[in-house]
Amino acid sequence: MKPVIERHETDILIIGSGGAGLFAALHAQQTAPQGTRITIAVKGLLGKCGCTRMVQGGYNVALGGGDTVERHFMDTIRGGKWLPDQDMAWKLCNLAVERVHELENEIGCFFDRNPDGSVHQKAFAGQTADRTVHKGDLTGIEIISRLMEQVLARPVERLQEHRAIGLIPTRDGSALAGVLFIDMRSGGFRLVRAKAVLMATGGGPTMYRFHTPSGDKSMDGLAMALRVGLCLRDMEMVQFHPTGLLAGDHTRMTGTVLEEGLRGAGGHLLNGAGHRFMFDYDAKGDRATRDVVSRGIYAEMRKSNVSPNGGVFISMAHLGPENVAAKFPGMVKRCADSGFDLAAGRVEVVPTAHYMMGGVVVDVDTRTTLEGLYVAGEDAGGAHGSNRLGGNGVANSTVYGGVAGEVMGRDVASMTLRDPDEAVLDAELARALHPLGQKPALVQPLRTALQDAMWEHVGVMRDEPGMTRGLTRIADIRAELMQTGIDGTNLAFNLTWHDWLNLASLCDISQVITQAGLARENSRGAHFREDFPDQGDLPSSYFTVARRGGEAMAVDREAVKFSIVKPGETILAEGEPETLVAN
Amino acid sequence: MRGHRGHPLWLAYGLHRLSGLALALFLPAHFWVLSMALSSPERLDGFLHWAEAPLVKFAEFGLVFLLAVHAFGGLRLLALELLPWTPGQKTLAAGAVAGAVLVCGVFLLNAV
Amino acid sequence: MLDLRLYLLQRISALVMVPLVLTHIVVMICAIQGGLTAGEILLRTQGSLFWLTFYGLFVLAVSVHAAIGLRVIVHEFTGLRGTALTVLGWAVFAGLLALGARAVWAVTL
Amino acid sequence: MTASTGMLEVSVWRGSAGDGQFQAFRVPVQENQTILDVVSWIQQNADPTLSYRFACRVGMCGSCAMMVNGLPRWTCRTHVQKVLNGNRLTVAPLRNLAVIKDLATDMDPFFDKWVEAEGRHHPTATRHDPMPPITADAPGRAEADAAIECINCAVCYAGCDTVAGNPDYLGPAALQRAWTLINDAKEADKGAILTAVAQSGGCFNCHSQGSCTAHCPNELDPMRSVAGLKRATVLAALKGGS
Ligand SMILES: Cc1cc2nc3c(=O)[nH]c(=O)nc-3n(C[C@H](O)[C@H](O)[C@H](O)COP(=O)(O)OP(=O)(O)OC[C@H]3O[C@@H](n4cnc5c(N)ncnc54)[C@H](O)[C@@H]3O)c2cc1C
Ligand code: HEM
Ligand code: SF4
Ligand code: F3S
Ligand code: FES
Repeated sequence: MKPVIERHETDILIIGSGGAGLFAALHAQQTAPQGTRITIAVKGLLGKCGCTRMVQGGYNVALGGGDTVERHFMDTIRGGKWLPDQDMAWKLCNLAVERVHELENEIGCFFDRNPDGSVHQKAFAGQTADRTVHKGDLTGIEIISRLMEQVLARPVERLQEHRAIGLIPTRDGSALAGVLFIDMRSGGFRLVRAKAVLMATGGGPTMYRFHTPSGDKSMDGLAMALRVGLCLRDMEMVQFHPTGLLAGDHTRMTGTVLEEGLRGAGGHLLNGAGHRFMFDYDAKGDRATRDVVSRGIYAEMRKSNVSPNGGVFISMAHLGPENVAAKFPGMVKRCADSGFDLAAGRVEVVPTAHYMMGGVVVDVDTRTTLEGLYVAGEDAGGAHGSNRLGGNGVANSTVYGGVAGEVMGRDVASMTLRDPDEAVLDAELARALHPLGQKPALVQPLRTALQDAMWEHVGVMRDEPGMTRGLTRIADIRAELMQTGIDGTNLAFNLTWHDWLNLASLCDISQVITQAGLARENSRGAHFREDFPDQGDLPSSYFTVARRGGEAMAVDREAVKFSIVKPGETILAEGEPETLVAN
Repeated sequence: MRGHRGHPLWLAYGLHRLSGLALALFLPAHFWVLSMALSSPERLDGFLHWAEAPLVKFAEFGLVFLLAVHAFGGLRLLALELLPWTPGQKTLAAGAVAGAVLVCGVFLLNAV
Repeated sequence: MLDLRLYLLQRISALVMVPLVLTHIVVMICAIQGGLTAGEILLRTQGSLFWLTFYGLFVLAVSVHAAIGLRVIVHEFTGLRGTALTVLGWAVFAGLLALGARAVWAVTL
Repeated sequence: MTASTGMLEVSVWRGSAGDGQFQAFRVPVQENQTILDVVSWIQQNADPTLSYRFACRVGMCGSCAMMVNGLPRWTCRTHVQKVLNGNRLTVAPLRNLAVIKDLATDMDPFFDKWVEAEGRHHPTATRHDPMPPITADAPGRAEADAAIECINCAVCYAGCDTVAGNPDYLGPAALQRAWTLINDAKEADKGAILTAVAQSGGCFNCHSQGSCTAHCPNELDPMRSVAGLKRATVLAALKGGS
C-alpha cells in the first residue's frame, strides 16, 4: 500500500539551517517580492543542528591593517594547491568583508576586540596575515544563535525535524519541482513544491571511524544531488583534523575536535612510547599544517607506536597546568567532563574527518544545472580546491548562503511552481520505505563497518590496491544494508529508520569519494596517494567530476581554469612581503 | 522529582513562599481576635489568657517566627532585585536566616 | 502573572512594612513580658493617633501585599487566570482590608 | 580499553505526549561513557524504537538535554560516573516542555518566548558601516558578554518552577538574552525589549528560585540577568513617568 504524501507549497524552500541556510532565508526575504513565501526545512531543530554552530576557531576575512582581499585570495588558492575555482574563491574572499560587517552590525554578533576596541584577528596555519575573526573559541555559537533569533523573529515558515530524502525534478528533468521529506516527528511523507530551492545540508564526512561533524550530517544532500543527475567535484578531498579526541569506540565524544590552538601554543604530540615523533616527519614538528600532522600521526599508528586506544597523546602540562587552564578553559572543561585532564595530564588524540571540500558543481551565483535548484555552503564544491583553510569554512557558508538568498529572491519573481515527475517521486518513496520490507536487524554494526573500511582504505593516506578493496567493501556493506530491515510499527521519531537512511547516503558518497580518489593520480592537499606522492604538474592541474548515469558512476577529470592567477604567479603588488604574521 | 530544588536559593524561596502563605492565612484570624476588643473585651481577654497555654504559646512563637522569616527573606529578595547584584547570594540567604533566628530566639526567650 | 504595576505595589508595600513589622515584633517582645491582657493592649493603643496611623498603614500595606502574593500563588498552583484571578485578588484585598480596619478600629478607638 | 566492569540499571521514560511509563534496561558500563552514550547504546543495541535528540555531541548545540536522576542536564557532556546513583540511572524527557516521543520534547515554546522577549539584535548600523570600536571595559560590555555562551539548551527552563506553574512566563534563558541586549552598546531598540520583558509573562514573575543558575551547564547566571531586567524596567518606568 502506498503511503499518503502530504503536499505542501511555498515559493522559496531552504533545506538546512546552518550558516548557509539561515543567511539565505534572511537575504531572500530582503530581495524577494512582497508576499513571497519562504520556508526552511531542517533535519533537526532550527539553528541547533549542523556544523556552523560547532565552529570554534573563527571566520577569515581581510579587514585591513596590511591584509587585503588579494592576500586572502592568494592564501586560499595556495592552500587549495591551485585547484580552487578562482572566481568562487575570489567572491568568497571579497564578500566575506561585507558579510562579517553584516554579522556584527545587522545580525548582532559581537566578535572579540583588541584593547583599542578594534576587532581582534589571529592567524590559522596557512595564512599570511592575522585574519581570523572570532568570539573566544565558541565563534559558531555566537554566529548561529544570533542568526537563528533573527530568522525566528521573521515570517519564515519552519519545517523542523523534516528530513529531505529526494529532489524531485519535472517530467522532462530540466528543472526541480520539489523536495520529498520525511516529517520525522510523525514519520509521514511531505512533498514541498517550491519555485526555488536552496540545498544547504552541509556535507559532513561522517563515514569515517573518527569524525567531527554533528550527528545529523550524513551527506544526504550530495547523495540526493547525485541521484538527480548533478555533477560532484573534488570528492576525493576530505579534510582530516589532526587532533580529534580519542576516548574509545563506545562514546560519541570520540572524534570531536581538540582545538588546533593547542599545538600552536606549544602542545606536544607524543607516541605510545612518549616520543615527540612529529620532528621525524617535518621540520616544523608539532606546528606543521593539518595535513602533515595528520599523516605523521597516521604513520605512527601504522607502526603501532600508539596510546592505549590506538592513537597518540597530546600533552600540555609542560606549559604549566594553570596557564593551560586559563588559556583554553573550554577545551579543559570539555576534556574534564569526559574524564580527561588536559591541563596536567595527557589526552589521547587521533586524526578525524572534518570537512568535505568536494560538492555540487555550481556557478558563482550558487546556481546548478537544474533550474530552480541552488546549492551553497559545504554542499557546494569549488571554493576550496584540495584543502580548506581554517576559517574559510564558515566564511564560505555565510557568504554563499547570502548570495543564494539574494539570487533566489530575484529569480523567483519570474518562476512558477512546476509539476513533479511522479515516477521519480514513487522511486524515492520506495527507496525510503525499502527497509520496512526487510527483516529487522541492527543497523549500527554496518555503520561501524563502513567507517572502518573508509578509515582503512580511503583515509589519511591512500593507494590503488587499498581503494579498490575499499570499493568492494562499500559495495558489500550496501548490499547487506539492503537486506537489513527496521521495525516500522511506529515511524514517529524512529531514529533507527533514519540511521538506515543516513547509512544509505553515506554508502553512496563513500563510493564517490573512493572512485574520485582513484581518479586523481597525484597528491594534493588533503588527498595523499602513497603510490603517487608528488603533486603533479601545476599548470595542467585538473579536478575530478563525478556523475551518475543510470546505475554506473563515472569520474572524469576537468582542467582547472586559472581565470585570475596562474601557478607560480601572484596578484599581490610587487614588494608585498611574503607574510605579515610575526613568528 | 525533588532533585532540581535541592539548593540553598530554592530553599530560601520555598521558605519565603510558605511563610508568606501561612501569614496570609493566619491574618484574618488575627484580625478577628483583635476586633473582639470592640464587641466583647472579656472574650479577647479570655483568648489572651489562653496564651499562657503551651499550645497557644507554640502557635504564637510560630507566628513571630513566620513573620521574621518572611520579613528577612523578603529583605534578601529586595536587596537582590534592587541593588546592583553581587554574587554573594548564598551569603545573603544565610544572613536572612540568621536574622530571623535571632529575632525568634529573643522572642522565645521572652515568652518563656 | 505579575506586571510592572503589581510588582511595584508588592515591593513598595513590602518596603513600607519593613519598619512596621520590626517595630511590631519589638513591641510584642516587650508586651508579652509577664503575660498579655486586653486591658494592657487597649491602654497602649486606645485613643492614640500614632498607633491608629501605624496599624492603619500596616493593614493597608499588608492587604495589598498579601492579596498580590496570594494571587500569584493561586495562579501558579491552579492555573487560574483572567477575570477570575483579578476578582480573587480584589476580593482578598477587600476582605483583609475590612477585617483589618475593624481590628484597628477596635483597638484604637 | 573499553573494559566493562558491570551493568547499569537504566530506567528510561517511554511514551508520547501525556502518557507513558518508565522502562528498564541493562546497559554495559564503559569507561568515558556519557548519558547520551547510554541512551544511544539502548537505541542501537537493545531497543531500536527509542527516540531522543542530539546533534553536536560536544555541548555546543543544546539539543540533548534530559532529566537525569531528576536533574536537568546536557547529556552529551555528562559523564555517567558523575551522576550514578549506585548503578542506577533514571533518564526522562526535559521538564516543562511537551513530549513528542520518549526523550524528545517540543522546544518550540522555549524559542517562541525567546522571540516574545524581543531576544534579537535591533540594528543601529548596516553592513556598509564600519564595525564599532568597543573596548572590553566599555560600560555594560562584561554584562553583555556574560550570556554569550548560552546554547539555548533549556536546562534552566526545565529547572524553573515558575515556568512550571505559569506557562506564560518567558523563562530564564529568553530573559537573559534580553538582558544581554539591554547592555549592548549596539542595540537600537532597548525600549521595545524593556516593554516586552515587562509584560504579564515577563521578568517580574521570577521568584529568584535560582535553579536556573544552579543547573546551567555553562555556568551562566540567568538569575542575575533577570534581576538586572527587573531593575532596568522599573527604572525605565519611573523615568517614563507611568
Ligand atoms: C567541530 C567543527 C569545527 C569547525 N570549525 C571551523 C572554524 O573554526 N572555522 C571555519 O571556517 N569552519 C569551521 N568548521 C567548518 C564549518 O562549520 C562548516 O564549513 C560550515 O559551517 C558549513 O555550513 P553549512 O551551512 O554549509 O552547513 P551546516 O552548518 O552543517 O548545516 C547543515 C544543515 O543542514 C541540515 N541537514 C542535513 N541533512 C539534511 C536533510 N537530509 N534534510 C534537511 N536538513 C538537513 C542539518 O541538520 C543542518 O541544519 C568547523 C566544523 C566542525 C565540524
Ligand atoms: C517586612 C515585611 C515583609 C516583606 C519585606 C515582604 C516581602 C515580600 C516580597 C519581596 C515578596 C515577593 C516574593 C516573590 O515574588 O517571590 C513577598 C511575597 C509575599 N508576601 Fe511578603 N513581605 C513582608 C510581609 C508580609 C506579610 C505580613 C504577609 C502576610 C500576609 C506577607 C505575605 C506574602 C505573601 C502571601 C507573598 C507571596 C509569596 C510568593 O509569591 O512566594 N508578606 N513578600
Ligand atoms: S542559560 Fe544555560 S541552561 Fe539556560 S539555555 Fe542557556 S546554556 Fe542552557
Ligand atoms: S529558576 Fe526561575 S524563578 Fe527566576 S531565578 Fe531562575 S528564573
Ligand atoms: S548534543 Fe549538542 S549539546 Fe549535547
